[in-house]
Amino acid sequence: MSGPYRLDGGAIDRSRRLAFRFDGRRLTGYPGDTLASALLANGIRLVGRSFKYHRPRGIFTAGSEEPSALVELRSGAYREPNTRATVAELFDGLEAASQNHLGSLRHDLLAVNDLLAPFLSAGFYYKTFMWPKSFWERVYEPAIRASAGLGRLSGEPDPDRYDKGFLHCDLLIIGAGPAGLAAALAAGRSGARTIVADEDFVMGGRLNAETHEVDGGCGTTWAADAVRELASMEKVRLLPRTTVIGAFDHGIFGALERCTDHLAATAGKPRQILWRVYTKRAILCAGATERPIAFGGNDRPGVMLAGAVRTYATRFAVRAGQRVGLFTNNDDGWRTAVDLATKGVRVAAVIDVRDREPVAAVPDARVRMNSQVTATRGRHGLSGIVLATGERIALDCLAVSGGWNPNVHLTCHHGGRPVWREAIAAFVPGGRLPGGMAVAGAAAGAFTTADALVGGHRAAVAALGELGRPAAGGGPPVASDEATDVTAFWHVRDSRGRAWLDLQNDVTVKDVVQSHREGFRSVELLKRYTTLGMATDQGKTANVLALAIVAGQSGRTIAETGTTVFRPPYTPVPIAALAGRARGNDFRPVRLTPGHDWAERQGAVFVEAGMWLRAQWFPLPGESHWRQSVDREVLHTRGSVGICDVTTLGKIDIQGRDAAEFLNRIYANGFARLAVGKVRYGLMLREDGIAYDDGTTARLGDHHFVMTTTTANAVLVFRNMEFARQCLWPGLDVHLISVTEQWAQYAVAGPNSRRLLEKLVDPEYDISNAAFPFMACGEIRVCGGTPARLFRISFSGELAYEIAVAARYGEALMEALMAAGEEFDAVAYGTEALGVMRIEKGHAAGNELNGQTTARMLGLQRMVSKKKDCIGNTLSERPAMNREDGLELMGFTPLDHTEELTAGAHLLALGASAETANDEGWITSVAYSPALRSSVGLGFIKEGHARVGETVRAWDALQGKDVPVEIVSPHFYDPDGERLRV
Amino acid sequence: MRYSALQILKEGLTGNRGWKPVWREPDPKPHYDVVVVGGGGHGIATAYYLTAVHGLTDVAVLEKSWLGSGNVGRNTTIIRSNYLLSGNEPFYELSMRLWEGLEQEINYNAMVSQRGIINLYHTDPQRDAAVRRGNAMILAGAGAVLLDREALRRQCPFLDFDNERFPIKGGLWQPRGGTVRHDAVVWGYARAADRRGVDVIQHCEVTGFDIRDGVCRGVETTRGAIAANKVAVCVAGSSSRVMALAGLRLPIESHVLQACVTEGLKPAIPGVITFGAGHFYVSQSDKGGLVFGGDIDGYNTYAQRGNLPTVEDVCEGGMALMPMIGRARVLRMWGGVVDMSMDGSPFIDRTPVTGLYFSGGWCYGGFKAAPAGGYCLAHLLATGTSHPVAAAMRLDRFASGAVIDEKGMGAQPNLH
Amino acid sequence: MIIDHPLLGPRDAAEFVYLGDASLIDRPDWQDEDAARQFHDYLHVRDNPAGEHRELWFHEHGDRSWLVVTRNTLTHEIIRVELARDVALSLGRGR
Amino acid sequence: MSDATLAARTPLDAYGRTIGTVTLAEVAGLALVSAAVPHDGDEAFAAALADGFGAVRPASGDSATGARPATRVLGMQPDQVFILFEAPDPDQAVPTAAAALGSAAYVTDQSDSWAVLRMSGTGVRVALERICPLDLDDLAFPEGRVARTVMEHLAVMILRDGPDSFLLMSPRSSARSFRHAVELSVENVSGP
Repeated sequence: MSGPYRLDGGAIDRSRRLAFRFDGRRLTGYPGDTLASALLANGIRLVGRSFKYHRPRGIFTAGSEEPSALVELRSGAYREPNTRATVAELFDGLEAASQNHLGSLRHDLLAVNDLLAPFLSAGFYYKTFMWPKSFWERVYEPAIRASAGLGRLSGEPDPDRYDKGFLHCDLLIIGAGPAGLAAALAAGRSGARTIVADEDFVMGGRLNAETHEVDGGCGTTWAADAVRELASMEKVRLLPRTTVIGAFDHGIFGALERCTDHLAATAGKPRQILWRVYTKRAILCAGATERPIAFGGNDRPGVMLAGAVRTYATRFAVRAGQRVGLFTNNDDGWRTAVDLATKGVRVAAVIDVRDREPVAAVPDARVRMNSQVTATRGRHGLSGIVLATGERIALDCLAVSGGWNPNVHLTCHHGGRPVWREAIAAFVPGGRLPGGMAVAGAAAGAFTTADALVGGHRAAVAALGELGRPAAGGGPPVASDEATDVTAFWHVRDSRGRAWLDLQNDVTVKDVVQSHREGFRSVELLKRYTTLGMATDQGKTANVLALAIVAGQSGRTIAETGTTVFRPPYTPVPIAALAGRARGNDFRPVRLTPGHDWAERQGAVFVEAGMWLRAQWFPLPGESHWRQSVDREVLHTRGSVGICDVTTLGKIDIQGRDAAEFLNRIYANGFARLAVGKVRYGLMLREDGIAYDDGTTARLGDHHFVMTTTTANAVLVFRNMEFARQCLWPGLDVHLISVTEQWAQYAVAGPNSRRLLEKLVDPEYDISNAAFPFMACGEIRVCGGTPARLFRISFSGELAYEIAVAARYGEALMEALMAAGEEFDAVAYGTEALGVMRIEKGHAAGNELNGQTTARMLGLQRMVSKKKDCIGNTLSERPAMNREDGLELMGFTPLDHTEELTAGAHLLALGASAETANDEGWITSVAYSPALRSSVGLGFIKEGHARVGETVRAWDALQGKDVPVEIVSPHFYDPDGERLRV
Repeated sequence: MRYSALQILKEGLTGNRGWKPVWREPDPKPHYDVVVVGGGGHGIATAYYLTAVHGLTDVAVLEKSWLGSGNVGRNTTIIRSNYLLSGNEPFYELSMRLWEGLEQEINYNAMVSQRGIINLYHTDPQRDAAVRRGNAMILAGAGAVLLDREALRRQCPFLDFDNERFPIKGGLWQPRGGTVRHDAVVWGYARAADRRGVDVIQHCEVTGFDIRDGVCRGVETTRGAIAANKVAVCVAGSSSRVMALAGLRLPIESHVLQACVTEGLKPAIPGVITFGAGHFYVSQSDKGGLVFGGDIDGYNTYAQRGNLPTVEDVCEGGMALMPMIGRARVLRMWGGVVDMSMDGSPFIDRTPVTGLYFSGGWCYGGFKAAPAGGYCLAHLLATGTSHPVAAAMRLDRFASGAVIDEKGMGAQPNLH
Repeated sequence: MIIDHPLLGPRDAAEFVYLGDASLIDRPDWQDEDAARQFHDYLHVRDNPAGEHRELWFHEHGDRSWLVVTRNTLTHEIIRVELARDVALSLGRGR
Repeated sequence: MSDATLAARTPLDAYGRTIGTVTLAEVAGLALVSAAVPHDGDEAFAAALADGFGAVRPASGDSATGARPATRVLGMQPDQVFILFEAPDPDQAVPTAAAALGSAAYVTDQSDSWAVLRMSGTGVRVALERICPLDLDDLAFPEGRVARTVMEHLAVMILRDGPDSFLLMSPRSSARSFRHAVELSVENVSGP
């Protein structure tokens, strides 16, 4: 024993003391303590403030249902708000602070709210704060927000690591109390793959908190033995400190394992793991949660659940008070009095609402049958109670038991609604359980240890039977039945003062009555109007009580009144745990081209393009602005030769006897008669007729094509082509495989591109203009025998090629190209220069192909063949997509060439007012054209081609610009395409 | 009873015993001028504007469950008018203006809180799209501000600007965007409509339509037949099911949109923030919970629940964007069934059945649209013509090709 | 969710990409007289049942099979999984 | 003509590392060729596979070993297998497969498309538990079983090639993210 609040015994390790701090006070406890038990052991009862009225709050429970004892745990970036002290394992150096107060915990200035309580009743805020109008956001709301909320985030990035994982089993057992352990033993002994998850750090459930006997011995010892046996089984996995948070479809459960929360530091390992557990069967053995009784002043620190008081005494060897009283409507409550008295705790009174003989003898206690508590005394903690008779009893702890509610939450995650069982005055699991789930023990309403053991065993045997696995021999463990008789009793009507239902959100019986009076009669409306059950405990201790009050108000039964809906998670889960590793650089994979390291060595600036990193430009020493680099890359390419990594384009290998016919249906334009050795530009429509992707496809053989797609749409195009192949035309012999990763591909563009390539291409291949004209392709060899593919295509408008080699040679080819290009002053160019040149040429790209544009808008309507079936051609003929006054892709140049255009500017007629009705289009892409020495833009404008030469406004009020622009052809540079055919 | 601070004072001093029911609980009459099916945000707002704007009082709203039990009771409460296309933007701007005067008009504090909404961008193409959108908003009178990194940093210093994967380049800010206490919207409209004589009838499910010779003459319900001159259906989430009772098929799929709320926290996030490179948006409620969500699960469903991978994906986005929220705990995750239309935009239109009107296809944006949705449907019901800002929201637009496809995803509902 | 792939056994739905109503297999004939109307209905108008729904899923992170999954949209229970190619062939789709 | 020859580089630069009881090693020198079976060509393909590689055609999700050195045929898709074999000259991957299979299959080189990592050691399954959604239990995923799945947003082909050995293949472009994801999984489960 140590200190006035410690008892003998308990499951704590007295060989070692743990130092911790609460609100700066240095305190000690033992391994095996929770923060709550350690606080109680130090005589601390006031630990926080309630949400609305800032009333003093203490420790109410001994489990995860705790509504009151919430603290900020740890410090700095590790600070963790709203941590339930009742489940926080004590460790050496633990720091905790109370929360939700202005000033000190004892002298919270916001406690003034409590004095205003008459004006802050249910829904008061819906009825006021409306005048003056502007005051809501400036005055009222900030005040409400500052007062509400509970703990504080640190404001700093969470410094811990998190992980996820996947587990597979025949049988998941949720909860390792008597039912769960009995089930686990049956399953484990049969050899089934079994997982046992329990939220506590010691398995055993109530057996650790009670003085029950199992198999003729101590229940706690039996539990420890069972856990030891299970741990030795190869096919059984025990997951302590693991809460099953939700039941999802098809037997998948989410579970949160707290790996290091009981340690001072994580040692670099994940703090928590989110498990996805794939099960064939699951048995819910989640136990039950005790509920209170509503009476005047029942929120004072020192008023606790009876089972919790018992747990603190038995498991943690802590007396919750020096003079404890009991207020109950059931036999189980008496157990607390008996157990406490046995341990030498002074039980001053037992008050039972039932009119009957006392259930047990409690030495020295005032026993009051057919009696009720109407009020409490005390300021920051309980000092006494008042009975209906006027009798006053001095107490510093009142243990309250209103009966037990089965923890049915997970049974409801698929829409099941619990059903009322009058005999135990509680809801038990109803229909529509998640598939494969059974319920056993107290969670099923079997409240005695004997029933729990038998129920768990039977449920496991039944589940094993369904899986075709015979259970090993042996029956369930044996225990005797305890008395659990209960008489439904919810609310002391003669209460003086407010009677609390939801301790955290400050919802009282009066609030429920008032909201019913105002018409919020459905339980869901009641919840939403009063906020009952919306606190961090989701009403685990409050809801049933409130339902009973509502039922009383409406004259309906509790069964008719029904419950609100339980949703995941069972207990709150950190966002970081749900995110796992995915943050920072690990948020998504990075895709790099084979030439990436080379580009990095050149000092390239990279840009994200989907998952890819692409070189945006290659700054040279002395270039201080990105435009200098980009202009140089463009001018060099147009003047001589440039090389650009285009590996990221999607590439699809298409083979089969019907490959040509297949492509003919995939592309809007014809491909059936493309000659071997030729490339063709292709436009793809969605079935709704919208242009969604473009690219080139080369015919390498009669039955062999290779397609390129845009970087962004590579995956989508492949998916759609597989759909067409498998679902639309399964009779065509065509086969697809992605080769995006297989080939490193470079554009070599500019008047010297052929001369450069001729230096690398093996001599037996003739790539002269005559032998290898514009839109030719072929399989060649380079650098002395390395296989390559060469395509004479051009996105820049220059004489240009794309050359591809197997990815392993990608970096080496880039180096070889640059080395061979030295004599031509070859440049590497990035995506910016690529963009400039394509805009100068009027080629549509992502900003134009944004899923909203038709072939007609792009000026490509003649490509949509009317002579064949292809995806999208029928619906592309819908009238609104072919309006004469429709949008058309045009070029735009500022009248004043020193002005810069901006993408996203809208186009308005000169003199038209800026309103939606006058909106004529918008600028899609802009670039500074070094060739034209002007900013140029592409954009869509109504009836564009008919308006060439007209001046309109490029109106960008967002960036304060309004630029007169001339409508011109979108082909700014070499409009007749002479340069690419030389 | 008019709500005011004075009334609260008076009631507070007399034990709050004098509060009156916010609405009557009438039995349905045999005939109404207009029957509105669906007691959610849109249905109730429609009834309210029928009375308040058009003077029609012989109106009933039929709700199969409790009032506001559909999507108005399970959304993330965001209001905004930051749309791109002319078929949408003026409509949502009308809605925003109605929000701005709502509380004084209906004498109910729905906590319309214009804290602003920021859509982040991470790439140049996203920036270009944001500029186009921002200008479309300014053209429609909605207002928009382009924030560069530094301006953004002043508002939201906690963002991971230099996220190693998708650095933040800036954001498009609509200062007038914000949040509203969602349940209060339906309560406030219902109270105001009730006071003007509308019968708000809960627990009355429509089981069929009385259609003769192509004309809808009323509805059959679990509480008997109710005749009506006009019937309007506003049952987003159940549109296909209810309209099938009238023999109509719709360009709509039903999907589940999940959302999460954390435990209450002291103020940490000022307005609404959406991540441009992941699936995540967040705001903080007046109670202190971080309210967040992302994309729909992506498969057809009528179950009001989703699956874990979507929640994980959303939280991944959250941690990539603002890693300071890691230790905030998700308290509750829930799902609502949404009407996903074929172009991601809604319908407010008459149907091929004379006298039967339809509002639906709100995708996951129905909440913010409730005032304008009600206003425009009331306009159509009362005048027989579409309100100009809703004129494009026609059921036949897929036949004509005049689609309103904000995201450019085409006829694949789960991508909108 | 878990989809019991007819060739591979149970696989997490996260490996799949959802498309929608399996009627998308029944692509109309472009040369029919009322092809425009047929294509409109084919692409846009869905039954969207609350109950059994035949729908297309693509095993993108798996064997690249398109599957027709019959699933109850009220309970998410999966009743049947077929290779979409087999379904298409059985519907008479060919070349 | 240039006298430069092109040097090859593997996706993970011959990476190898042992963490605790798990060894990670890039596997190089293997050719990987996809072979698609023409419509109505199943018999011809089976014959060609037997002749050319000495292997039987595996069902999807299974693999078969062949007569050529280190040959393993992986059943990846209903009408497509991947053939993994030792190839001293990687440029000969497709010619070798094409010569062996003739017109019985459409072959495509995949050798450079995938980073190949062998993960072996007693702790291998515990580490994979953190990223692999598949059940890798002996009964569910015995030796020779192969699957394509997704781990940490990455496509992965996984082949069990020993009691405590798995061959993992993931796209080349994201090989470094893949290596990191696997490394982290091992680190997270290994001793302090």
